[in-house]
Amino acid sequence: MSSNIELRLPSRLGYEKVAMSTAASVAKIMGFASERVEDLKTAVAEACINAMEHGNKLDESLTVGVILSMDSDGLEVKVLDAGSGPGTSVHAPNIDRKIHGEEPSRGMGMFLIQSLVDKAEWVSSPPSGSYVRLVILVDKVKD
Amino acid sequence: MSSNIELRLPSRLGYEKVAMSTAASVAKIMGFASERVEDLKTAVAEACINAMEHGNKLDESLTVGVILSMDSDGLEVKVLDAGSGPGTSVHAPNIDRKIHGEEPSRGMGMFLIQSLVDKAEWVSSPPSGSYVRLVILVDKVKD
Amino acid sequence: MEDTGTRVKLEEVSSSGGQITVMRFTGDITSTSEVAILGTYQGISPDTTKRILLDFSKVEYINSSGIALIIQLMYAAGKNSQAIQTFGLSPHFQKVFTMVGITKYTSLHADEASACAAFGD
Amino acid sequence: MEDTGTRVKLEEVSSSGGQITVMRFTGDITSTSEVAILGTYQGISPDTTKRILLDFSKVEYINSSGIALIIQLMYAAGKNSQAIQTFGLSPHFQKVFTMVGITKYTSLHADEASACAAFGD
Ligand SMILES: Nc1ncnc2c1ncn2[C@@H]1O[C@H](COP(=O)(O)OP(=O)(O)O)[C@@H](O)[C@H]1O
Ligand SMILES: Nc1ncnc2c1ncn2[C@@H]1O[C@H](COP(=O)(O)OP(=O)(O)O)[C@@H](O)[C@H]1O
Repeated sequence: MSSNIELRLPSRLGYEKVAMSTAASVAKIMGFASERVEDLKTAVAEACINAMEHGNKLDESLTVGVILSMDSDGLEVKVLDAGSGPGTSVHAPNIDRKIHGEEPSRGMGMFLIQSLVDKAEWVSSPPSGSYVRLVILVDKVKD
Repeated sequence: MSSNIELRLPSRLGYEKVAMSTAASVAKIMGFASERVEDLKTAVAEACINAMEHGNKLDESLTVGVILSMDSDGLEVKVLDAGSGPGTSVHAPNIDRKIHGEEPSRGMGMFLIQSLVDKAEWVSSPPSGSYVRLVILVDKVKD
Repeated sequence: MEDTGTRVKLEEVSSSGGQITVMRFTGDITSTSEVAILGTYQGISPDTTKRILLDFSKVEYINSSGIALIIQLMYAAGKNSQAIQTFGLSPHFQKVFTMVGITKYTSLHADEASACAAFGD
Repeated sequence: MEDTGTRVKLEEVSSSGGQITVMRFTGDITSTSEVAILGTYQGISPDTTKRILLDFSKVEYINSSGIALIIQLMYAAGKNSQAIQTFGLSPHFQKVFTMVGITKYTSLHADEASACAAFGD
């Protein structure tokens, strides 16, 4: 859809920062408060890193797609990769077990994504690929 | 090419800021100094505005493409539209005539683009579209 | 909820050489800024106001269509025999203004005090 | 020419309660920061250093792999009976650190002075 903004990145760690900047710029144009923009940046970064690392297995020839769709309700960001999606569901990190070395220190990305945005949904649709869909909603308080 | 970063925007004035942010982020990752990043941002903004306004005639269903290619020499940015390119060549604004209302106050975009980047080239290739190609070069002083 | 529109605040400051009308810009300066910039300028009386100070210190983004509006403002000010001084541009936009030649018709100052002083007595 | 790598500067400051070793981070904190963060930590003697202060005030970007490295640092510090205090995180990253629960094992302070004071006497 042409009212979308689309970004395509090679699967190279570090390039998630480009997606963060692009998404932040769109969110700012929409008028989101800076704290909401920061939330979105972190969620988009984690989604891109997962897409590069787990979805595309760091194969730089595989692209991560970022599709930004604006409407009056808010901003939707889909992050697409060529993989089959996470098998697991989101679970909160157990900091006690992590701090004591009883579970891997990593494994917080999906939790952060879900905690920072208003909606987060993982969709697996091989062979075409998988995506996570993030939404931040316009603040309706003023209505 | 998959080592490129690609952005697609609808032809809506204001969205050039998204391209500025994306390009700035890539230039920062490459280590360009902030003054060079500012130069690139203005050049990319002007190129996108021209693509939207003149190339795509502000038809929002037509897309502006931004393709960023990095190599060891520098950063190349192509800004593509669906039009037939500028017929004119770049000319420096005549500020005396502008200030006295003897020529239109506008008409500085292509001049700024050419002045701010290391290379600027306009390529018309209808019917597939047209593009301007901008390059900022890595500072070779340290060699 | 877009809030990047141009806002212009008018302020009167007095200096040894007389009243100065300050136009303080906030937001982007682009093709959409015409009413904000030229409309506000037209509200200033050309008979009583002879010194206009442009404050860009709260402006982040200026494109060539925005610069064209500043040139139109300077064209009108010239016809009204008004002097214009400028401050608050980032080093990048000082360079851009210099490139297009605007510096032939207004000086770009580092801060408000030196811009005010430049009107002379 | 990429210069977003993590740099860690070690600094000793003295407080009423004794020496504090400050790890001042600059650059991004990501999966590529392992050597910079854990390597630098391993260079600190666990016998003489019992108070470690983490300074994030020059860090702009931290991702979950970077947070994992901070957790590993805290795991090692716990085994070495070292106390850790933290300051300089932006409000956003204070929220993120709180979300993952790190605040159970280190306090996030507004500035260096209050972080140092929190080690006690
Ligand atoms: N885009 C994806 N494609 C495939 N698997 C994924 C994707 N995102 C997440 N996963 C799976 O979910 C797990 C948890 O992800 P996350 O919470 O982000 O932590 P981490 O990436 O540090 O392991 C990953 O280890 C991976 O197995
Ligand atoms: N992408 C483009 N496609 C078609 N025509 C263009 C394009 N870019 C520039 N032009 C032409 O060149 C002219 C000069 O452009 P520019 O210097 O940017 O000033 P302005 O856009 O203010 O007119 C435009 O008026 C237009 O006719």
